Amino acid sequence: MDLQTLLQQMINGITLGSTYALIALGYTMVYGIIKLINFAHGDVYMLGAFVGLAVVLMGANIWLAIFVAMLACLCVAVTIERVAYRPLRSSIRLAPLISSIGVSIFLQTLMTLLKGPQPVGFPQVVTNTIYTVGLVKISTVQIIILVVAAVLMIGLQLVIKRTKMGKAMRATSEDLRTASLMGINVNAVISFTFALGAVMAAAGGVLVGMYFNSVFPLMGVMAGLKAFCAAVVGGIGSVPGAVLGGLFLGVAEVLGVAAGLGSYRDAIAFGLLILVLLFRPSGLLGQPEQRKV
Amino acid sequence: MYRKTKLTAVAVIVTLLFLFGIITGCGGGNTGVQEDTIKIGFLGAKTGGHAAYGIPTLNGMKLAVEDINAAGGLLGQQVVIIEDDHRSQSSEGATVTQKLITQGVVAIVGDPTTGITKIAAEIAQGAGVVLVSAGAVGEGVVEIGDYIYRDTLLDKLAAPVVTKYLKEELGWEKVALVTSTNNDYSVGLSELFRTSLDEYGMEIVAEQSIQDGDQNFSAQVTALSKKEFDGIIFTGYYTEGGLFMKEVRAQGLDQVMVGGDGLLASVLWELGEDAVEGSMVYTGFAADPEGATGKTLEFINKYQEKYGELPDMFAAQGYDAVMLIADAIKAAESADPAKFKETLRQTTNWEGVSGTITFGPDREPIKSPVYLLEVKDGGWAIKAVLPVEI
Amino acid sequence: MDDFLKQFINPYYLQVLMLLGIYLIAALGLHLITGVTGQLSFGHAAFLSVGAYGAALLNIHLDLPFLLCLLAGGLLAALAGVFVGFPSMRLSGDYLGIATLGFCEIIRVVFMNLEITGGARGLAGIPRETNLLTVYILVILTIVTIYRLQNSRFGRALVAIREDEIAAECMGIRSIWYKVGAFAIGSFCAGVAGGLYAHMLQYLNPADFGFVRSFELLCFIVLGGLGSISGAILGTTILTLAPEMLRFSAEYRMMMYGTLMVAMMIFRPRGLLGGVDLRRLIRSSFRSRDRDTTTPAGG
Amino acid sequence: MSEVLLELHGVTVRFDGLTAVHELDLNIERGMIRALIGPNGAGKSTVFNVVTGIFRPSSGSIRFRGEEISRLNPYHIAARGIARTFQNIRLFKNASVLDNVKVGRHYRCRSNIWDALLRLPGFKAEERQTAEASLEVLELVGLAHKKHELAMNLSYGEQRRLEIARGLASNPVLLLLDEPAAGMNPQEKKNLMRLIQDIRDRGVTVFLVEHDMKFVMALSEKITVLDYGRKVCTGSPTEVRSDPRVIEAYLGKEVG
Repeated sequence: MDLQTLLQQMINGITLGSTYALIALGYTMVYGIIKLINFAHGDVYMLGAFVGLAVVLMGANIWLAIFVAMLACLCVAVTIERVAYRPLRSSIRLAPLISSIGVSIFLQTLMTLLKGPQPVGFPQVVTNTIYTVGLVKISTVQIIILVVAAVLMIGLQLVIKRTKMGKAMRATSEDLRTASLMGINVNAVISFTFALGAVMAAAGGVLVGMYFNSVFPLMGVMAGLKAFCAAVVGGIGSVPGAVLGGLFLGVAEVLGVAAGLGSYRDAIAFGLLILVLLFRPSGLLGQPEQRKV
Repeated sequence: MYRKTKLTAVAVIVTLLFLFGIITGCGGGNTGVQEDTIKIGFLGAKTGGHAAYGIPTLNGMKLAVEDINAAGGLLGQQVVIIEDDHRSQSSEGATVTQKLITQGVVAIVGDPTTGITKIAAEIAQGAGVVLVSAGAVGEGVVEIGDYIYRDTLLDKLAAPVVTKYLKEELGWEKVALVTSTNNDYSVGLSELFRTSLDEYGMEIVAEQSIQDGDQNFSAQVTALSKKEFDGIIFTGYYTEGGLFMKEVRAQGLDQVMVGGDGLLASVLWELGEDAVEGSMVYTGFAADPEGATGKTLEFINKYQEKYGELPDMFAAQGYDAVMLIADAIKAAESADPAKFKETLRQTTNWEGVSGTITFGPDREPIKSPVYLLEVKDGGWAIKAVLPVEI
Repeated sequence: MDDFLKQFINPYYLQVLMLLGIYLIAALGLHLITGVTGQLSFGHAAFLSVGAYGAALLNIHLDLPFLLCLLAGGLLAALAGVFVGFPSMRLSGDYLGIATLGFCEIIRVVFMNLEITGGARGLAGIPRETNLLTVYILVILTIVTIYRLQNSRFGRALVAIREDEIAAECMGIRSIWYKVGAFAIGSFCAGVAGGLYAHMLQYLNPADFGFVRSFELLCFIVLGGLGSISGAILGTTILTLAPEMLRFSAEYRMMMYGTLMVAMMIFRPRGLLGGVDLRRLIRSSFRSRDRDTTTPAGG
Repeated sequence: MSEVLLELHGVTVRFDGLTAVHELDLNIERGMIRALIGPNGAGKSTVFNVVTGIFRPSSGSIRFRGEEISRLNPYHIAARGIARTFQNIRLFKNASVLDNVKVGRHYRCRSNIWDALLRLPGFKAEERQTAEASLEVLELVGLAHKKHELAMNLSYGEQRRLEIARGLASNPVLLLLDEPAAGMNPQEKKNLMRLIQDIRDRGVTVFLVEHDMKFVMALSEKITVLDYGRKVCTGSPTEVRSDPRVIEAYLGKEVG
């Protein structure tokens, strides 16, 4: 592979990876705080894409579409948490997981009923020009994705580091019980976490819908699973980890395909996942867990 | 506390017995459908990954049944469709097939995919029920038994015809071949193209694999962009096809794509937009209201009126499957599968909405002609009508 | 055999019951791994597929007798189980679950690309050998096996590992051996179930053994009540029959199924039979009167 | 002097630069009730964890009946006859009281998977014997009447006793008790003291870590005091009580 191809593939990989990262953030934050693998998250992402599409079809521009999709997913995610996870918070660990699988089946079927199983095209909302920068080509849509993803991730980092709610989130993820004893409204913090994750996923959904020009009810399944892998590879519970993991996975996949291993591509992603887990169980940026006796 | 748990456990056990009771108790064949009808079963997915093929098939079937019943039914009886959903799962495919058979269907139309058709075919053959698949194109389907038929355009007939056209009329010499490796249809079709390309002395200069469900093809297309070729042969489905071509144009390549009827759906241009302009798709059925004539035109109009969209290949083949069965029943003057499977076998030059069908000596359908369609201004236009030589 | 049964039972019910039996065997295997030993497995479908393809290929190519194929399929799956069990030395909890999930997907991709398994086109031409009697004999055999294992030194060690691995090791239990053992036996069950599945459907496709199927199996045992055999049986029965029962709701079927799952979890967070000790319940129902007066309420 | 059962020589344990135990020498003679005391964070539990193989010492040697065990895994050490309890009670909560104790007999039994499946007479005999032995231990700690309860449903004091029973079930040579009296009321402590003496009288050497000075002084024959991971002194209760370094270690802690 020559340098030009490599660079071009890197750009492709980073674009793909940043969409994984946007979804992965939701997984990682929720896991960090209540140790739940939120299976319905991929479907929230799918809902985001559909809402964004609906707004665009009403004639709005892409920014408004992203904004409305964010709001809608925020409400949906908070409702899901309230209805399906909160009653199970103190029960066995697998209970909310099963509940989230139930929610996921529900959402997928609902959207199949409402919108049909076929992929729906996304109208061209931005004029897609291809720029040549040095050796590589990059399109307007790719630039939008990279910029929006970067802005959102920096924004998220600011929210977590600078705001009172962010501090409460960090405290809660350290130790939920202690945090509640310290007077932190844990329920509000958890709702907020779900909301933040949903907002990121919704943006991801609209961007992916626009980039790949297709939106369909099962789009969250594989994307969700991959993003979840990205979160684990990066170190689940760690926000920068999710970003790094997403980019890492995106680039690795694209390079794998470029190397002619296309039909084994999913195996590459999961093989990487297993390797990372075996040699660095807490992920690339995760806190190593101390064995407590 | 103890009391409560105990009560729950008892309730649970009772529920369990109840469920078992429902399942085993009413073992007979009480299906709730009156006896003086001829029942045809629909086997396909209404939810899950294959719903996009199942739903149009069912729509086409319903239209056929309406037409038959409006014309006075079959052998003086009304035809009804018994439908159920296997949510794209093989195991449920078997369950639904069994269920349809217990409900007394004489024939089953489906499944649109080769895999589940094979599962269902084994069961139907065992139970002596005719099965006509309105979508299976893979190998080894009708070989399962003499009750099993299909009314699809077989790629092993179409691929050589199309390859010949590409070479002789369009002057292609070098092609890129793109296969979706988790799609049985695509893997099979690529194999057929490899053979026929070889036969006509054309060269495959690049091969790329994709997967169904992929949305990002930048890596594959970047790899293709290093090679020189006249066109892309894409054997996957329309969703990936449209997105793939988008990426091809995004990376500044100007070749067009040729593919099988897996690409045939409006989704192709909805997703691919300008990028699929000029791409070609071969099919045994073309929903072209301007170009169509006779039966086909009538079907297209009725379908559009009823469902608000143009019928696709699955809809047309679903319609034809029901009609084939109906005509066989008429010819046999009996709705007994053992009898009308024989008349079905003798189908020759039968005019359907999806083309002319003859069942050959191996009971495989020979469909002619093959339509080569081209995407033009966000719609299909017939580029060539290629006869199939038998 | 089935022809004989078909005179009494409608073949549709026969089919559903057969599938139920197959899922029961697989779910009981997962019950041993996750319910008893506490090792989270999100990849049980992989063992199912190894058994299914193994048994089917042996039958097709070597023409071995059916039961031998089942056994061989089970053993192959057990081998895969041992292979997956070893990471459990380094990984625990969710991380192990995620690793098994990755393994499951890798197996699926491999089957999708191998020539001998028919790749994405699937494997057809498997003779139909599975019948209701075989399935339920094997179900009973599985139940007895798991029950006996659970009530032995081996089973107590597994429970000890689930409850507290460090304490278990300090009691002289070499946990890795037992964890790998549980994986091997659990996946053996799945492999046998896979063999039955292959010889029932007569066609296999890698797409049937994705992670969704793994989670389905996990739902079976968690919904029934994690850690109890009766719970695994109940959960599997309800969740296998529910889609059939819900057929009346047509398009809304899977929505109802999803809602049912959430509702069942919320009303019985520990599973339907979670915290219910059936043996004690039966014991107490024979002398319930004196229990009420002498023993303080508990459980 | 009787036989030295357990011998720690120059044992050091470090975690990420933090030294939890420093160059510890310690001998435990057979048939004794031996105690290790010290202020919070002195490294007492770490000593137990190192002896039972949960941690590996950074340096130094641990010999049990003359055999080096510092590189062995917990299950190997258990099989050599060292049983223990834990400071923060680590019972198998969702298993019955009887099963908890039966697990303690794990390496005393030989039956394997095939025996369990086939239920041959040998297996049944061993199971019966396991049940009898376990019940006997439960009698000893006074929990026989609760054998079918789940461990999690026991009171705190009962749970501590069950942990001791579980350790005892393996017929250990040496029993390590990590704060056995924590959270108990005076009456329970009195009973516990009697129980520990009983255990010693059955020939089991007891090594305990305890916070309650009164309890330790009344029970043990020899005490080692640990502070900041270093040994302060070793001696009889009277010697330890009057040692100025001990008083400093405790009082200094409280004042500072």
